[in-house]
Amino acid sequence: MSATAELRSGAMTAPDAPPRPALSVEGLTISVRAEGRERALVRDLSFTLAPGETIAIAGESGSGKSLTSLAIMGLLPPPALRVSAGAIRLDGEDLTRLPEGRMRAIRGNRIAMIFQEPMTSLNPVLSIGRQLSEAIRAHAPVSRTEARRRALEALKAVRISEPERRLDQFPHELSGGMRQRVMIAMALALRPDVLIADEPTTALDVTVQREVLDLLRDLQREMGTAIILITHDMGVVAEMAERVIVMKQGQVVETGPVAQIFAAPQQPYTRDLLAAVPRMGDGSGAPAPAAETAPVARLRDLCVRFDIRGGLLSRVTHRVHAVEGVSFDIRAGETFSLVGESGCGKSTIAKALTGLVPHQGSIEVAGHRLGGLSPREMKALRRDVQIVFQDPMAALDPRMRVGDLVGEPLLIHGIGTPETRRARVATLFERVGLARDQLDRYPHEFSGGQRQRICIARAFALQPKLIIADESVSALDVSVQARVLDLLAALKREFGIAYLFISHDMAVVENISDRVAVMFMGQMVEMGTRAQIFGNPQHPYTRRLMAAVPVPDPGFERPPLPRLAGEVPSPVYPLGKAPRRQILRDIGGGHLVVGAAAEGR
Amino acid sequence: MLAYVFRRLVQSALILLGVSFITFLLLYVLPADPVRQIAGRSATPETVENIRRQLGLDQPFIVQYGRYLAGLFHGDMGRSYLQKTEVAALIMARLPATLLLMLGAIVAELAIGLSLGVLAAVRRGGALDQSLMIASFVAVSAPQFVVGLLLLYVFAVKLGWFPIGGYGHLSNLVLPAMTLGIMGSGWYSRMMRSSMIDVLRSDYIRTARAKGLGRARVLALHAMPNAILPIIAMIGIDIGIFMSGIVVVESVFGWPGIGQLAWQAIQRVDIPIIMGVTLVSACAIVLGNLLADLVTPFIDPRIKLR
Amino acid sequence: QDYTPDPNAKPGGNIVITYKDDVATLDPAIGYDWQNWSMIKSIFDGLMDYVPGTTELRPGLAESYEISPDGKTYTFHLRKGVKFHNGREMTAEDVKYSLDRVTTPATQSPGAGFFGSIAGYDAMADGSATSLSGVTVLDPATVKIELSRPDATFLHVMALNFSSVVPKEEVEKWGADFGKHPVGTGAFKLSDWTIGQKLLLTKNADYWRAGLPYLDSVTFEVGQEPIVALLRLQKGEVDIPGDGIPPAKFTEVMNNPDEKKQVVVGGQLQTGYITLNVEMKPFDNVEVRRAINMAINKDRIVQMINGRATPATQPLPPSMPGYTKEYAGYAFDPAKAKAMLAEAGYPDGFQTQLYVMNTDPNPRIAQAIQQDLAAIGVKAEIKALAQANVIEAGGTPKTAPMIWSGGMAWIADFPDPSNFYGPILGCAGAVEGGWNWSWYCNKDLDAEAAKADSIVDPAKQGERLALWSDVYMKIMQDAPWVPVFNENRYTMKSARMGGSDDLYVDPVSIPVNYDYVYVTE
Amino acid sequence: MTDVISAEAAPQPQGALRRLLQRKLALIGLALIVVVTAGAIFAPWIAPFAPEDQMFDGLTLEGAPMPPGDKFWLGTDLLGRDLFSRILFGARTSLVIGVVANGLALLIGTLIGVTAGYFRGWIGAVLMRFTDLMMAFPALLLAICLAAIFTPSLWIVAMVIALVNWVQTARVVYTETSALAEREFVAAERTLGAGTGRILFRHILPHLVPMIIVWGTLGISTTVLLEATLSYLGVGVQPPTPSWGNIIFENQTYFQAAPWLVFIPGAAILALALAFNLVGDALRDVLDPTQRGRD
Ligand SMILES: Nc1ncnc2c1ncn2[C@@H]1O[C@H](COP(=O)(O)OP(=O)(O)OP(=O)(O)O)[C@@H](O)[C@H]1O
Ligand SMILES: Nc1ncnc2c1ncn2[C@@H]1O[C@H](COP(=O)(O)OP(=O)(O)OP(=O)(O)O)[C@@H](O)[C@H]1O
Ligand SMILES: [Mg+2]
Ligand SMILES: [Mg+2]
Repeated sequence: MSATAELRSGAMTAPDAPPRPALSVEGLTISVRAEGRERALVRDLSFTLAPGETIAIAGESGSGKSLTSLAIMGLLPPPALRVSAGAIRLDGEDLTRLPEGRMRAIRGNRIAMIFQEPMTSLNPVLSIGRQLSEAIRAHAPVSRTEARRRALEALKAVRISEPERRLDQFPHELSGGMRQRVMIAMALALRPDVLIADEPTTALDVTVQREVLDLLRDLQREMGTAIILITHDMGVVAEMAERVIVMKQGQVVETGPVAQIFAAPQQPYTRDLLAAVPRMGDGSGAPAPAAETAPVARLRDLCVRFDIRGGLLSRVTHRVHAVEGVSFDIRAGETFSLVGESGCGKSTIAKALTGLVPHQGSIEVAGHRLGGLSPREMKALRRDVQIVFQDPMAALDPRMRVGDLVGEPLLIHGIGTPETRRARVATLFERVGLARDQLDRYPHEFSGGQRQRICIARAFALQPKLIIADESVSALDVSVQARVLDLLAALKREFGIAYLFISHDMAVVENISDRVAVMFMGQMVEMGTRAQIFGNPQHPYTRRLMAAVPVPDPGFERPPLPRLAGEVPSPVYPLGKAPRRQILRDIGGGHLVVGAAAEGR
Repeated sequence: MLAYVFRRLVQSALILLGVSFITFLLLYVLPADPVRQIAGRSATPETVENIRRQLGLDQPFIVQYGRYLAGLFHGDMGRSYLQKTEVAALIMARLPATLLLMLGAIVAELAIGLSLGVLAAVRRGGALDQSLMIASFVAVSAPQFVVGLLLLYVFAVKLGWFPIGGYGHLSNLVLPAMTLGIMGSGWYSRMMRSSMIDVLRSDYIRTARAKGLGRARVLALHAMPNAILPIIAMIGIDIGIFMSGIVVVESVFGWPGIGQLAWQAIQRVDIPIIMGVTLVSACAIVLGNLLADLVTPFIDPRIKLR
Repeated sequence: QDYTPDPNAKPGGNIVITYKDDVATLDPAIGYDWQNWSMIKSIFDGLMDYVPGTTELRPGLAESYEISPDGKTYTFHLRKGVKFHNGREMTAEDVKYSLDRVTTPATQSPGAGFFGSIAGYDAMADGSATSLSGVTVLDPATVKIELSRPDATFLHVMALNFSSVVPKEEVEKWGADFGKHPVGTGAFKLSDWTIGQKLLLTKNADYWRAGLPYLDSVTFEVGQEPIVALLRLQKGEVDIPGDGIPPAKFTEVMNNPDEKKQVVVGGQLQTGYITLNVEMKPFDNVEVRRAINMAINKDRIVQMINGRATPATQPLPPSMPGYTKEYAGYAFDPAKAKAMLAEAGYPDGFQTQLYVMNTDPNPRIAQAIQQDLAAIGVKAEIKALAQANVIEAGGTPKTAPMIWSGGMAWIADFPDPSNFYGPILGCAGAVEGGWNWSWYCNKDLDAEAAKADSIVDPAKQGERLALWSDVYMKIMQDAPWVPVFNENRYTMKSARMGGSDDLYVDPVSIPVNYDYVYVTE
Repeated sequence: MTDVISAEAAPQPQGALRRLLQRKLALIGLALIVVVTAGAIFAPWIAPFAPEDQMFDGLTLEGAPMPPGDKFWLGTDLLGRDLFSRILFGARTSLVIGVVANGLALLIGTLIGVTAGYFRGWIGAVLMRFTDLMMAFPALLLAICLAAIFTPSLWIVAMVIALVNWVQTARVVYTETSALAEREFVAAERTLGAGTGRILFRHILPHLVPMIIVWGTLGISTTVLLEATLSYLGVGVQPPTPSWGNIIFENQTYFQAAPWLVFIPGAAILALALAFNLVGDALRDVLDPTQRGRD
């Protein structure tokens, strides 16, 4: 649309040759220099990308996907990492040999990138408008107002709500999904030839992921951008890409058209990868809900509210009604899942259960009633309830050895001698599939999946009655996720532990839960057994959640879904006001649904 | 915001009250009698007693303090024992100079410290980084009197670029502000270096580079504002640290600020002046901290003042 | 009797004088540090005055005076036509008002004690009177002052700044701030005072001494570090560094022939001494005190301060009347001192403390003293404190065994031997809060001193001085002090300054007599 | 062969010390600290003269100090005392001030900052308001008053310096601790049942170490100079006891006439501060497990 873009595409049109690749990578090898030795992290990677095409790079964590994309951008962190062989060609020019000045002109302009982590990839102190127009002005000599106009256009293109207002907002004022849209707008503002999207949706919940993926596809159709999509989610691959490259340990395992790979994977690794993908069904099969055993946790009318202060004397003026009147039981030995989109209050329930936030209503866990417990009783309670957090890196003290971390609960509760403790930790390590000789390492020396296993080992150390897993597998790649889920199932079978499983991934939930509760804005909208929820979803919100899950089948035709681009409704109310309580009705067999059938957003 | 400022001001007032009480108490128990200073060497014992009574120094501590406070509320800081002048007048005559000097010093130390810190962070581990590290320690360890005299000798006497001491022109300000700022620049360059190293590792810097921005722009626009955040609070603390340096710097450069006033007052136990200067400097520190806290949200929109 | 004007003197010009400390006040009833002393002298006049550059009395605002035979009544005839800076003519009422003012307790004058001999002083001091009964205005040009006892120093007292004549209406107008808005009859008037920066004195065109002052104005810049002041003098920006030549620069200046020419050396009515607290063991033993006197190596101390002093033998400085020239003092003889200590019962010496003010060079001098004492086995711990704390310790009974007086040393208020006795060696000062830090109180000497001071007749001056000399010799027998040195004054002036060298080491107007100096360019 | 690999994979417990000793700069720093400490301890045997001995030939006839030379290696001071001997003995004072007093200040500041930052609530509020108050209070005045009320001696001076110097540390530690207390791993520890003490000492304090090291090393020269200021005001270490700071202060006006009197003790302070910084920097990297493998 812009003059520059037209000029360039005109220049590119060669007389009669076959369509030139937008980008080609030839024998790319990336090495790291550590302790005086050079080690290849990515070896001999080659592929070409045609204009308008989408290639997916899939593979387990640490297989070199991000490094490849950084190499293409010329952003490998010096001096440790460098491209040691091969070439990356754009218009016949080898980007690996380009001086920084010329490379800078290409970055953002011809090749743009969306990073894995939308939360940290935007500069927190600059307004959205500023960050957008800056990208535009870096490559096109336009005035400030013109840049702002184009920025607004870009924001409109990504269908963000209230685009004018966003220009003057700051990243922290936007939700994760909105930030990712801003990132996309930024990347596409200059209509690059190539867009690299490194796990653009991993950090987002399903509904938002759905929207972002749709958006990317629409934009690509409109602008003809070639996309390199990096992901470990085979569902996303199936929906988005034409061709796929499967990587493992820095090397290509298999490559080919998506349909072909999904239909007939040639390599065992690819087969494993596909097998590990959790698929949604209709809730049938597998274990029946445990019988009416005694509950390990009873929540009655749980409310958690956070005060917002303001005014001259900093009185409470508003409250966040994070959890509002939630009641349920978790029975011994069952897996109870809590689903719902970001901010609906799932983590808050988990925190209330472990006594990390004050609450109203009643919570009984393992025979103790929370609230007003003495420190000793609290400590005793903690033997019975353990939590595995979403982000394992954040939950582990980075300055302690993992062996000490896992052994710490034993030490705190005075169990055993140093020798027996160490032995027990070693057993736990083996149990979760880690090696004994890794005991003396530090958290940052493990991969994400390994770290999560360390957290699980720690949670199991005391053999609690209830383990809360708060988004414990969301950030893991499929194969690791599958391993962790298997591990959880095995431990449950072995020790009869009950789980409170918090997730936004409906497919995972379906695969492991006994019972499921769906939350929306701090309240429960539907609850029932797995079969009831997945086989017979009643509430429209539940249905929406399920419809948003990407399907790992290239042939799948997605029914059109109304696009939403609003803000998540806010659970903040002025003092004295409270959200309307939803009333759950039993529609048979313990399947609870919010009253009015026409309930919507 | 307004509510925040209001609450902070109330807190500040309480802090000032605390400062005034402690100072008054310390001066009260100090083993030195101001009256003998006033009365001078040929005074007879009855003259001494007379003066003591007139100044109310024969009263119990609480009464003296109460009177002082009552005076303060009427804007009366008392009269200097030895200079026989309104303390408020003495301080007001000298305060602008000190504030100017502090401002100059803050500008100097930030300009030097921050830019060197950024330089060291960018050239991390290199020879430049190492020499800047040593330089920052020299800056922190150098006695200000010697630094001041050296600067004066080299730049004013030998090179004649600046006047030898004096007050009134911008050219007068340069050397004293530098002297006072040098120590701080050492601190700031160290702080800035480590803060900058953290920021340079962050994702948004990578994003900025991915946009194709130039190196200078990335540093100045994206890295600096973030790296400076942990340092802003230091600037508030700084004003307190300046107070002792100011005595030396003002005397070397003949700068007519409150430092010299305070120094003379301490030497001669001129209690009203000591009290006045202490309160004024406490005010400056408290306001400086408040200002630092108020500025932060402008640089970091995430911070809400509550 | 009077001063011959300098034939080369040229009127006009401005000079710059620097000081480190702020000028406290120019109220003549209050100002009592050596910095404002000379400034007040130039702004105000008293009935009496000194011949410039000397310690010789001459009449000031009084044209002449008479003393009654019993020495108790003084009648002063005032000069006519002398005007205050505000244009009003000065009268005898002003003289009376000024003396009343300085002796009223409300004024808080540190000099009130000097007027103790005027009849009615006691009633003033205890607040029962508001006017000195001994001072009467006979007519607008004559004032009579009656004393309650004969006082040989009375004319000197009348030359003190405290006796300056001030205009009542201005004092009442400014109240406590008169010190910032001084109005007198002197050669200069204050025309600008920027607190903390500078003062400007300008010539009083109506000055009653014809042809004076020479200078148009004098600028005092305050807050100037002495070293910096010297640098500025070398650059020609400053004419006189008020704080003198800083020790750190002294050798450099003296080794530079050009700069040395600008230095003026003179004596000073000053003695640096160590007090030995006679109320504290072991200094209650006179033998111990004598031994200490013999242990101090005064030459070494003088060498250490770059020879800027002369070793002292007795309390009085050499230029003071009453000084005993033939007295050699205690000889430096550590061996004998040690023997004397042994005899007094301290063969192994003893432990003691030496208080000292904390500004250079005093701690250094104290350390030299400490080393000398160590040589005879006396271990003295140095307590270097702020001036106020040393004064406090000295005036508290049985607290400070030894004090080095430097920095607070006695510079005479007026050139008379009595000035070295009363507060610092007499019984009157040996009280709580007093300045007699050796707590030496000898009733016989007090009587002898009183006797000397009642000899008013100028003809019997010799007899009086002999009595004083005797008093100080007896003091040296009892040895409550170790007189260490008499400081010389080293003043520096810019090359353009004119006038006799005496004016630059004026014993009364320190650092310089502004009224008589002039500039040559 | 296998040995080498396993040694790399699993670090030995003594690894920290070993890695510290592998750093050249840290070794230089350590050596300097050892030299200074040894100099201070063995001063009576090393020093060619007694530090308070005012020698006759230590001054010129005009009373000027002697420049560095054969007899007086580093020259003499204004009283004719041997500067080298004074520097050696002065190391005792300065080490006590720079290391003990500064360390104590760090300790107080850290304790107060950590407590206030972790507990919030009224304890935190009270502690931080107190810190604010102390910050608003001119430190020098407080030092002067305290030192004047208690008779000055080295240890009193050290205490006084510790009592006025903790404030800034408390402030920054407070900020850092409040941020740490919000981190998820602290919540995780709490859910394990870890007590307050354990969380504070095992999990929060180690994270403060880098910052404390920076403040500690920068604080060395600041405290040594503060001691000198106090001496200068007569409320510090009393003469003739030497300290590096008071040697500078006594002689600072002579920086032209006798530069050795100012610059030699100045260099000593600088060297000590630098040495601690070199060791501190290295220690910080070595103690930080997340820095392992990087260089
Ligand atoms: N700066 C670095 N120094 C040394 N090794 C590195 C560095 N960055 C990455 N690596 C290593 O390179 C390998 C590939 O990393 P990369 O980030 O490309 O993985 P990825 O495929 O993107 O994984 P994920 O799905 O977890 O993002 C990993 O083994 C990682 O440990
Ligand atoms: N300490 C707090 N103070 C104020 N509001 C809070 C606090 N903690 C959580 N909230 C709010 O409570 C609501 C519920 O938060 P919660 O963390 O439970 O969401 P979630 O369902 O776990 O979301 P996600 O999937 O993103 O983790 C959100 O609106 C959140 O902003
Ligand atoms: Mg990656
Ligand atoms: Mg959550």
